[in-house]
Amino acid sequence: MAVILKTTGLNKVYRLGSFTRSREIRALNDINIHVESDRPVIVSVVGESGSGKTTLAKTLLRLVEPSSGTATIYDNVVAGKGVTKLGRDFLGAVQPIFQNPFEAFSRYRPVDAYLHETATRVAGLDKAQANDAVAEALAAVGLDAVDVRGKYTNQFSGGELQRVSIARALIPKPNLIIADEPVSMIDASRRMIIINLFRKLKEEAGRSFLYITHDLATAYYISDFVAVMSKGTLVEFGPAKEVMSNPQHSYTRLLLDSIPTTRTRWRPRAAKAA
Amino acid sequence: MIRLNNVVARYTTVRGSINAVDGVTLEIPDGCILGVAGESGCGKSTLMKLIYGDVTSPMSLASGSIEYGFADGKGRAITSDNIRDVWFNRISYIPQSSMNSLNPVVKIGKQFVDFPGSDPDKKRVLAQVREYIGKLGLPAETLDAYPHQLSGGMRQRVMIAMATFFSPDLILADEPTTALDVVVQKDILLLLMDLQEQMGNTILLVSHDMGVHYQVTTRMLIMYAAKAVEYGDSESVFQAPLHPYTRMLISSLPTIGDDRARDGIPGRPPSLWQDLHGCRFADRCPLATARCRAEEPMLVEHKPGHWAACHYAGELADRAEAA
Amino acid sequence: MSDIRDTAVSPADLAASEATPEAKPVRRDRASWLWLLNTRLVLGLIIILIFIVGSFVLPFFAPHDPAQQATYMKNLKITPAHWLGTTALGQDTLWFLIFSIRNSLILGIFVGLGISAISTAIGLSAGYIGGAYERIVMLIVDSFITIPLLPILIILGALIRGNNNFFTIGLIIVIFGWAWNARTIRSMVLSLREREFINMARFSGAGTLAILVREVFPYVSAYLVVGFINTILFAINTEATLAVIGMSKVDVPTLGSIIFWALNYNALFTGNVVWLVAPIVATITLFLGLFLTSTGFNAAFASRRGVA
Amino acid sequence: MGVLQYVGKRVGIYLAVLFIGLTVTFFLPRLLPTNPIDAYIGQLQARANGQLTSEAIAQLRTSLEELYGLKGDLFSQYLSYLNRVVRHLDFGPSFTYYPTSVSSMILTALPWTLGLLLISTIIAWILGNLVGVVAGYFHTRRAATVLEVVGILLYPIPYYILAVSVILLLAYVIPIFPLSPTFPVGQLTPQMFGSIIYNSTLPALTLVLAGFGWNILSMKALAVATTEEPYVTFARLKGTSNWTRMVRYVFRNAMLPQVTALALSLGTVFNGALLTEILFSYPGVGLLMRTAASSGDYDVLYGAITLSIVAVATAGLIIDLVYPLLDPRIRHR
Repeated sequence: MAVILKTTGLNKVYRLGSFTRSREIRALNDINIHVESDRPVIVSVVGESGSGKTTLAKTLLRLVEPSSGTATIYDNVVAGKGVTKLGRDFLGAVQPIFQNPFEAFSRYRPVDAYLHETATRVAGLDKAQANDAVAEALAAVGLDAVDVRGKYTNQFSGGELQRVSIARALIPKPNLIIADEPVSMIDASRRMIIINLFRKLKEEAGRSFLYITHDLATAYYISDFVAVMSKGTLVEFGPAKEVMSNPQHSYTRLLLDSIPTTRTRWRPRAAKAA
Repeated sequence: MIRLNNVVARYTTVRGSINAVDGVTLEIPDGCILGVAGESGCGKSTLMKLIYGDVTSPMSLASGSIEYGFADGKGRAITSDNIRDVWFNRISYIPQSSMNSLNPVVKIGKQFVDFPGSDPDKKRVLAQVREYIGKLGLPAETLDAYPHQLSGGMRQRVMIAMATFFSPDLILADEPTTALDVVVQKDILLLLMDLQEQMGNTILLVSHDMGVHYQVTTRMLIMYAAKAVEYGDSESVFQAPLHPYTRMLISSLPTIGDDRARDGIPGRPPSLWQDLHGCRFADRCPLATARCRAEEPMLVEHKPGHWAACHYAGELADRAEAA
Repeated sequence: MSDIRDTAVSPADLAASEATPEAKPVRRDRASWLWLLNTRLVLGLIIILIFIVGSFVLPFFAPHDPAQQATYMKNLKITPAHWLGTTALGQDTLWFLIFSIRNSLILGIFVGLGISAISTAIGLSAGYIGGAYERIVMLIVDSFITIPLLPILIILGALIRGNNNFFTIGLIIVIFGWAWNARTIRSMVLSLREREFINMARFSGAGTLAILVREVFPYVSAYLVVGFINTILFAINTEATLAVIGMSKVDVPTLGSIIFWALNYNALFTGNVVWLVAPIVATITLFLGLFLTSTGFNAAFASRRGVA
Repeated sequence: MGVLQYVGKRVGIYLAVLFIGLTVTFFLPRLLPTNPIDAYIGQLQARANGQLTSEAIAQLRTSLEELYGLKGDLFSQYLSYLNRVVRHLDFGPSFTYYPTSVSSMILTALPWTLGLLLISTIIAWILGNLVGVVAGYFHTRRAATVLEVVGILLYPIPYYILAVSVILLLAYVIPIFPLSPTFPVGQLTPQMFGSIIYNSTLPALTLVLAGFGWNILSMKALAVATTEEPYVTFARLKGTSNWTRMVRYVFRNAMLPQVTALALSLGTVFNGALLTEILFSYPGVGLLMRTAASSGDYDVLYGAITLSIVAVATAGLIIDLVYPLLDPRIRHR
C-alpha cells in the first residue's frame, strides 16, 4: 500500500497589519490527512471560499510556505523538514491544473510551447521523444496535436484549453495531479466532459488526482475519498460515498443540505393554481 | 401578464451585427417566478436587459415589442419607451456582481435614496428602510456602514432590500447568488421566495444552475443560441422535458446519491456570426434529421401550458407518457 | 459557479462571448500588424521622423558651424538667405535651431537608453524577487522621486562650473532620473508575479531567468517602449531647463540654450521675436510628436492585450 | 485601527526618505573634485586682488573649514552636519552675504515659493480633474474628445516653454502684465498685496497650465475605467441622473488615486516652480538658488536643496494623511 498523500500538523498563519497590531488568519489549522492505497485514487477536498482548500493545494504545490508541519506525496517530502530540492524530481512527481485556463497560459506564447517545455525540461526527453509524448498526452485528453500547434489562448474555448492544461500535466507521468477548481470556469453543461476525463485518466493512465472544489456533486461523482474543510480545519475525511450519504460532522450536513439538487424540493410546491 | 412579441435584440459592433436574442414570443403570467436557463452566451442576460428597458448602444431592440401589463403611479400603461421612469419603482433589478454593485465610498443608507424613484422626503424613507431591512435579516446599523464592512451575503440582502422596498410589480434577478457560497445562497433564495409570496409580484431569475431553478422557479424558459427552445411549468419541464437540449441539460448534472453515468453535452453552440438556418441545436442533437437542419422548428404548445421548439417534441411527449 | 468568463456583463464582453472564439483567429492573423496603426501613433511617428531625419541629415549641408558667433550681421530679418533671420550674436537662427534639435535628440536618446536599462533592471528585479530587497529598493526609489532634480543639477552645475560638458549633464540626469520608470515596472512585475501562467511556466521546468525573459518580458515590453519615449521627453526637458537658466553648457546649441541666448540678449526688446518664437514652436511640436507616439503605442499595446 | 497602521507606515517612509535625501545632499558635493573651500579662497583672493599671504590663506582655510563644519574625517562631518541640520536647522552663514545665516535667507524665500506652488497646484488639480472627469464620463461623445485634446496639447509642453510663451503672449504681444515683474521686498503690508498678486499672476498661470494638462489626461483615463465599474452600472439601472453618477459615483472614486498621484508628482512640480521663479525673477527659493549658484555661495545651495526636500516630503506626507479622510475603506478597517 503506497502512501499517496500524508500531512501531519500542517499549519499556515497569515499575519496581517504592521508590527504594532497584527491580526492572524489561520488559513490551515493542524491538517492531518493520510491517504494510502495501492491503486490510483481521486481525493476531493471540498469546502466553501475561505475554507483553506486552495491554501492546502498551494502548499502541496510548494507555491506557499507552511508555518509548520510536514507533507509528503509518495516518497517526496513537499513541506516541512527534509524538503526535497525543488528540482526535476519534484516536478516529475507533482503537477498542477489551474482554475482559469485562460490565465494558465501566457497570451504572448503559443499554447503547445508549454507542453514541449514540460516534455524536454521535466520529463527529460529529447526533441523527437518529446513530440511523441506531447501527441500522446493530447490524444489522452481527446485532442489532436495539429489542432493545438502554434495556436494562442484566444483560439480555444474554456473546455478545450483546460484539456490542453491537463495534457501538459500528464506528460511527466506524475504521481499526483493537484487540480484547483479545474471546472469552475467551464460551462455547467460541459463540465462533465472534464470530470469524466479525470476518471478515465485514473483508471486507464493510472494517475492519482487531488480535486479541489466547492461543487460537492462533482466530488461525489468521481472521488474515492473526500476531505471536508471549514475555516481552515479538516472537519471530516473518509470514503466519498460514505461521507456523502451519512455525514458525521454537522458542517458537512449543512453543506449537503444547502446544495440545490433536482431531487427533493426545499419547500413543497403548493397545489399549482394555473 | 407580460407579453413579448417576437422581440429581437441586436448588437452592432465594428465587425457587423448579431442578434443576441432572435425573435422570442412569450406570455409571462403575473405572480410567478420565471427561471431563465441556458449555457453562457445563449442570450439570457440580454433578454433580461431588454425586458428591464436597459437598451443602450451597442445593443438595440431591433424589432418586436414588450407589453408590461402594469401602470405607473399616474395610471399610465408602461411600455418599452417609458419603462425607465419607473425603474426601482414599479420594476427593479438585482445585478449579478452584487459584491461590488454598491458605491464603496458612500454609506449604504445614502444609496437607498439617491435615485429619483424614491420618495423625496429622504428622512422618512430612511426610517422606513431601517425597519424594513430588519425583516430581511439585516441589523439596523447596516445603513450607517460602508459596503466593505459587510459580508457577501449581507451585501446581497441589501441589494434585495433595495429591489423590493418599493414592492415593484416585476423584479429581474440576473444570477443573484452566483458569487455566494452554497450555504448563504440557500438563505438568499428562500428569502426571495418568501418576498415573492408576500408581494405576489413576478420575479425573473436568470441562473446557469438547474438546481437553483428546480428549487425556486414556478415556470421555466430554456434558451439556446439566442432562441427560446422550451417554456412551461417548472414541474413538467423537469419531469418530462420536451426539447432534447433541456433533457441533456438536466441529465448532465451529477446528483449526490445518484450514481447514474453523466456526460456533458459535446460540441459548442453555433457562432451567431454565421447565418444560421434550421434548428440551431442540430449539430449537437442525437435526434437530428435532415428536416431539423433545413426547417427551423417554431415554439409550439405540444402539451397544455408546455411549449417546445422541436419537430419531434410531440413524439417525445407521447413516448414519455407511455414509459 | 457559472462560467464567469462567458457570462455577459458589459456589452463589449457580450458581443464577444455570444460569438464563440472560432470567429476571432481569422481576424488575428490578417490584422497582426494592423493593430499597431491608430491615428495618434501615425501622427506622432510622422512628426518624430521629420525631426530626426531633418536634424541629423541637414547639418551636413550647414555652411558654417552655427555655434560660432559673428558669422553674419546681427538681428537680420527673415530673408531668402536666412529663413529665420540671424541672432543678436550673428548666428543663423535656423541652422542654430536645427543643431539644437539634433543635440537635444542625441542627449534624449542616450539618457533614454541609460534610464531604460537601469530602471528595467531595478524594477524587474525588485518586482520579481520581492522581500527585503524590494522594500529597500522601493525606499530609495521613493526618496529619489521626492528629491527635486533641478536643485541637484544646479548644485552640480555650479560645482563643476568649468568642465561640465554635455556628457556629464546626461550622466547626472540618468543617475537621478530612473526612479519613475523603475517604480512603474516594479508594480507591473508585482501584478504579473501573481498571474497563473508564471506558476505554469515554473511547473514546466522554467528557471527564474527563463520566466523573466519569456513570460514577464512580453508583458513589460509594451511599457518599455512607452517608457523609453517618455524618458527622451524628460531628458530633453531637463537639459533644456538647465540651459534656459544658464546652468548647462550653453555654448552647445540645444533647445534650452537657444532660448537662454534669446532671453539674455533681450530678443523681445530688440524686436527679434522670431529668435524666441521659432524654438518655442519647434519644441512644442517635437514634444507633441513624442507624446502622441508614446500614447499611440500604449493604446495599440492595450488593445492587443485585450485591455481596450 | 486601519488608520493608525496607515499613518504609522506612511510616517516611517517619510522619515526614511528625509534621511536618504539629507544623506544624498551631504555626500553629493563631497564626491566631486572641487572643494568649496578652495573656491571660497579663490574668490577672497580675487577680491583682495592677490595680496593674501600664504599663512593668511592657511589661517583662512582652517577658519572656513571650522565655519562650514568641514573638519575631521568624512563620517564625523556627516554626524555634525546631521546634528546641525536636524536639531537647529543651521546651514552655517552665507558666504556672499556674510554673516546672515543661510537658514534665515531660505526661510524668507520659502513662504513665497510655497504660496505660489500650493495655490497653483491646487487650482490645477481641481480644474484639471473636473475637466478630466467630464471628458472621461462622456468619452463616447464627440464633445468630450475636445476636452481631451486640450489635455494632449498642454501636457507635453515643458515648464520653460510655457513660461516663455506666457511672457510672450501676455507681456509682449498683449502687454497686460509687466515684462519683468518687480516684487516688493521686506515686510508685507496690505497695500503691497495688490501688486504681489498682479506680478505673480504670470508665474502662477504657468504652473496652473503645466499641472492642468496632466490632471485632465490622468483623470480621463481613471474616469473611463471607473464608469465601467459594476456600481456605476447599477446606479444607472436605479435611474440615477448623469450628474449624480458622474459626481457621486465616478468622481468620488476616481479622485482617490489622483490624490496619491498628486503626492508623488510634488517633486517634479517643485522643479517647475523653481524654474518659473527664476524665469520670472519671483523672490522664492528658486531665485535664491540661481543667485547662490552664480555667485558660488555653496552653503546657500546646500541649505536650499535640503529644505526643498523637506518641503516636498512634508507636503507629500500631508496629502497622504488626508487620504484616509477621503477613503472610508482605510478609515474603517
